[in-house]
Amino acid sequence: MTGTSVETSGHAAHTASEMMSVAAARALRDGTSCFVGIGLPSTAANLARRGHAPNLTLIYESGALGAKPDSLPLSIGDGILAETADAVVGVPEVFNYWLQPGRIDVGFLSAAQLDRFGNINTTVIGGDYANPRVRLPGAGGAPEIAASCREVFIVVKQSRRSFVDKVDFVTSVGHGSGAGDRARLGLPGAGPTMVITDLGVFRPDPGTAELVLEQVHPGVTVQQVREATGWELAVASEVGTTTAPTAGELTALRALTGGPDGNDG
Amino acid sequence: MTGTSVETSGHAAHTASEMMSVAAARALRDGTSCFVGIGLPSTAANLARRGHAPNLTLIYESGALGAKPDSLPLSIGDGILAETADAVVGVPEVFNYWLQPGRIDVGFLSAAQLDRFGNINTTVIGGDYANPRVRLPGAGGAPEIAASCREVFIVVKQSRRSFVDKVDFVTSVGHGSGAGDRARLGLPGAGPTMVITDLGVFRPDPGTAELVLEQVHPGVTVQQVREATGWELAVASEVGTTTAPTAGELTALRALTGGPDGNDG
Amino acid sequence: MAEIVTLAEAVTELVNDGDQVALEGFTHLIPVAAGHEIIRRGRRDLTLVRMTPDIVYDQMIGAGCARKLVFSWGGNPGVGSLHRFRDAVQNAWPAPLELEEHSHAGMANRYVAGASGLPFAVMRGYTGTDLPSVTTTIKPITCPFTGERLTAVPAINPDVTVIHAQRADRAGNVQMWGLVGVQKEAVLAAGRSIVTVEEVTDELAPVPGQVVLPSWAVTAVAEVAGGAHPSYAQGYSDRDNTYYQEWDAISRDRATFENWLTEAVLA
Amino acid sequence: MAEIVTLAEAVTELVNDGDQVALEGFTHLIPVAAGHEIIRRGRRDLTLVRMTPDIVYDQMIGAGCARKLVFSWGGNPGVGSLHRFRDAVQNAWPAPLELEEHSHAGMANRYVAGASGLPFAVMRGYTGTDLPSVTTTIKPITCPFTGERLTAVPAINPDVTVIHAQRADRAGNVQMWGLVGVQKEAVLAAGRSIVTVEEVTDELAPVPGQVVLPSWAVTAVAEVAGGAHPSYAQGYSDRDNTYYQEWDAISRDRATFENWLTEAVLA
Repeated sequence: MTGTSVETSGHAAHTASEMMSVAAARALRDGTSCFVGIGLPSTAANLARRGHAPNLTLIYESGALGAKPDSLPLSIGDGILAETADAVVGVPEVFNYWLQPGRIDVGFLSAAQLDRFGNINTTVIGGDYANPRVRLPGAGGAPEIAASCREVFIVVKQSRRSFVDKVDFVTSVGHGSGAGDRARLGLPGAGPTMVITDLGVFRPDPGTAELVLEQVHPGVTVQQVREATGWELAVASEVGTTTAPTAGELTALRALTGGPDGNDG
Repeated sequence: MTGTSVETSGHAAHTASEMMSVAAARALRDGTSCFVGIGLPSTAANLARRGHAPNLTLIYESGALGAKPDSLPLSIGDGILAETADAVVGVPEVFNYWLQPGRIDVGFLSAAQLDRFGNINTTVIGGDYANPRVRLPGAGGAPEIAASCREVFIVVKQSRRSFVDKVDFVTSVGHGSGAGDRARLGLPGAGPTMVITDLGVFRPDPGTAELVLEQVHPGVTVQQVREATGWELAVASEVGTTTAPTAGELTALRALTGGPDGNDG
Repeated sequence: MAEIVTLAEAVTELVNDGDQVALEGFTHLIPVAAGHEIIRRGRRDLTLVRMTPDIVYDQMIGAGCARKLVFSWGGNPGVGSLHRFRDAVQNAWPAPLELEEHSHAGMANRYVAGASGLPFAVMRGYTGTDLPSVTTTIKPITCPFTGERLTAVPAINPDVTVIHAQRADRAGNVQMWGLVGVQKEAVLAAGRSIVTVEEVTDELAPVPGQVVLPSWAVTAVAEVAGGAHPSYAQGYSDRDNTYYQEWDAISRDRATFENWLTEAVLA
Repeated sequence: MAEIVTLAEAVTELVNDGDQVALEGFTHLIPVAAGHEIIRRGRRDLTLVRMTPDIVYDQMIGAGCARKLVFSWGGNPGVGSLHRFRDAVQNAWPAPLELEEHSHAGMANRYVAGASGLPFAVMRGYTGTDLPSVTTTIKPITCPFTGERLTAVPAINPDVTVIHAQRADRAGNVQMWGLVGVQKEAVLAAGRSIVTVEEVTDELAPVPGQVVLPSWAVTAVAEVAGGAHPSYAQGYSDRDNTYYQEWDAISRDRATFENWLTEAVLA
């Protein structure tokens, strides 16, 4: 641990946001298929495909199966996706024939609010549904991605605002109210198996399904993570430290995003 | 009426089968859409498109929308259909998006057995379902064509074997057990509005929905039609005579089928 | 058979106050020019349907066309929130906006049911989420063979659907390619349809990945080159990503938005 | 990812006695060579599924592979009846054949449900016909929104689906075009799949009207040029209409059929 510094020996300096994207990218195994949500997940998935996972199959809800964009798509419906895809299908087909039957290995999602059981809110914050304090974009493809993919990774910038004890609205189910809830609901996939933030990496406790801090990013303390978490955070008995981004990873990421402050996808 | 002769003044000699195809073709109005069943209907529909109905839209269950074959397809899935179609779609789509919502004007069907209410049997004849005397090909697209098209034309070679009081098996519903039955069953289309045979033309009685002989082909007597009908045939108060095939119609038909004994599609 | 008309004629004749109107196009081929024409014609009390209400619906909502929104994701893709949409929901400006909120899978299946002449569609979806508690058009249904519990959503059958495509021929047959979204279903589900196209051509040369809508399935075709801007038409134009970013500033403030509306649409 | 293997390897490994097997291809692209390989491997007690059992299923039924047939139209297209199919149904020769009989619309929707991971599909169909009285896999279902009565049919999920396509690349991505029938649905509904192709090529140049099945959705690909004969592969071969007519004579008589089987398939 080196306090708040993000320069580690043998590695280039990087931002917390870059560490998050790199850690998220590393989570994707080569040869698997990934249903890519809008935003941060698209950056991470494209970075993975440029690096250790050249045979990662990217599936976009816009209908591109096996898209191989050579620049980061600014939206999930950029032309580059259709032009480079193995197959282009209509939106009903991508959800009904490809997502719903559980063919996709990983659903990669972001969140406005995430709770201790990995449930996602992208609908409303504060007030009630009819009179919210903040109206968010809504569900998009996320509820069924979260339900049907074999497992789900979530990437989100962490703060007490985004990491809450209980989401104001369950847009997409993580582990519901705890272990066994997905099975009771009949949700086919395993749900969130990893949450990657700008501070660290979390996995659900096998017994309770509550998110547990398993890894901090270089320069981040467990106490910092606790302070950015809206519930009493469970911490693994041995907390690892994420390997800092390699020079190669950073170069690839910056080439995708146009620099440390570039677009997040 | 000229007895059994089929040569009429100003018209070329023709067979009863040719008269049937020509009469069936004439029933199709230009500018409408026709869902074309296998067999005789395909001959008639293609003849219509070559003649008075150049803007007839032919829809085949194989997925060809707006097919414009320049020779008679030997099956409903010939390559010429896809090559000349306005659009080619999958089989589920042709039934779900194009047929089922009632977009198609005319369903054009054939039958192995037809009864007095225009119900069609193409499944089994004699015995019972499990031990039939004759096993026929089965339903194909006909049940839903008969249910969903705005109206249905049926073309069939007439005999006491094919024109029966009650079909052995209702594969496709005409007017069920009589007037009002389609409405009771919730079938959207009007059902059979015309039956064309090698002897004459029949339409359902508006009051009872029973088929009534309205027209005999040249050289055919009403008595001949009665003898080829397996129930006590209702006959219109004024029975017309079909205009014999013109030389142009016969030329076009023979070009399609390869002569008077050619393929029926 | 589709009639080839001007966009103004199509909207005047086919879009009425109070209609349920779907403008579809999933990032690609968004019928933005048609949305502006609806604003210019002063249509009111529309129920706007769209999977991804983005800039064009932000504009129509801000202009006061909408009474209700049926949707699954309302944002500025790659940028952030829709400020006119937010202002309508949070502050009822310029008018209250009723919401009927689904997921993408639910909306797609609602269009499929509509295109198929069915009153509802069956899917796996919404289970465990809070959406069924706020959206009445989500109900359980039981498989008559297995007893399994699934989800039903009702068909969407818009009074009129509006889409943008690359080409039509002079007979009104429509051709589009690239990401084709849910447009075929949205047109087939609708009572009437308007298709704006980049160009009307003599022939529609076949293109890989094409979707063709036969003329007899379309009501009106209008040639509007660039009619999808700031969205794009593959083979004709690129997405104007800068415009999406600029929209954030234009739309954030009511006065700025109203100036834009006057100058860019109504002028 | 699909493995590229020989047809014999694919059938030996992926088609087992007692399996539910679907060979699909609607007039076009019928996987006839694969059907013959199943005969040669001596597979028995198969539940054969196919919308249009035609010559290839007449052959497999006559050869004694089938215990049950799930279908919607069993004939020799453009010619007449299937004599081996008739002989099995009417005389239990060479073995009794159980039938599960649907309409095309019903079969197509059963594959759609199977491909979609749903236990059933909803349709308008069968109403008023005698089919529901002889087929137990047709049931009524009520719309939870309108109360309307519709028809439900259960998903088909074959143990293995076999299709023929024009091309695959060396990674096992499959490309077909022309009349594409219900093949995509049949493959996606199945636990395993075999695709025979006219040729394996380095690249799959895009073709208008193409359907592409990504390699990861297919189990095995085998190169079998002419594998659809007497059916056809658009761009590669024409339909052998004469063969369809000749089949009528070959199949009408049991001895003639058995000679044909010995000489044309088993030799």
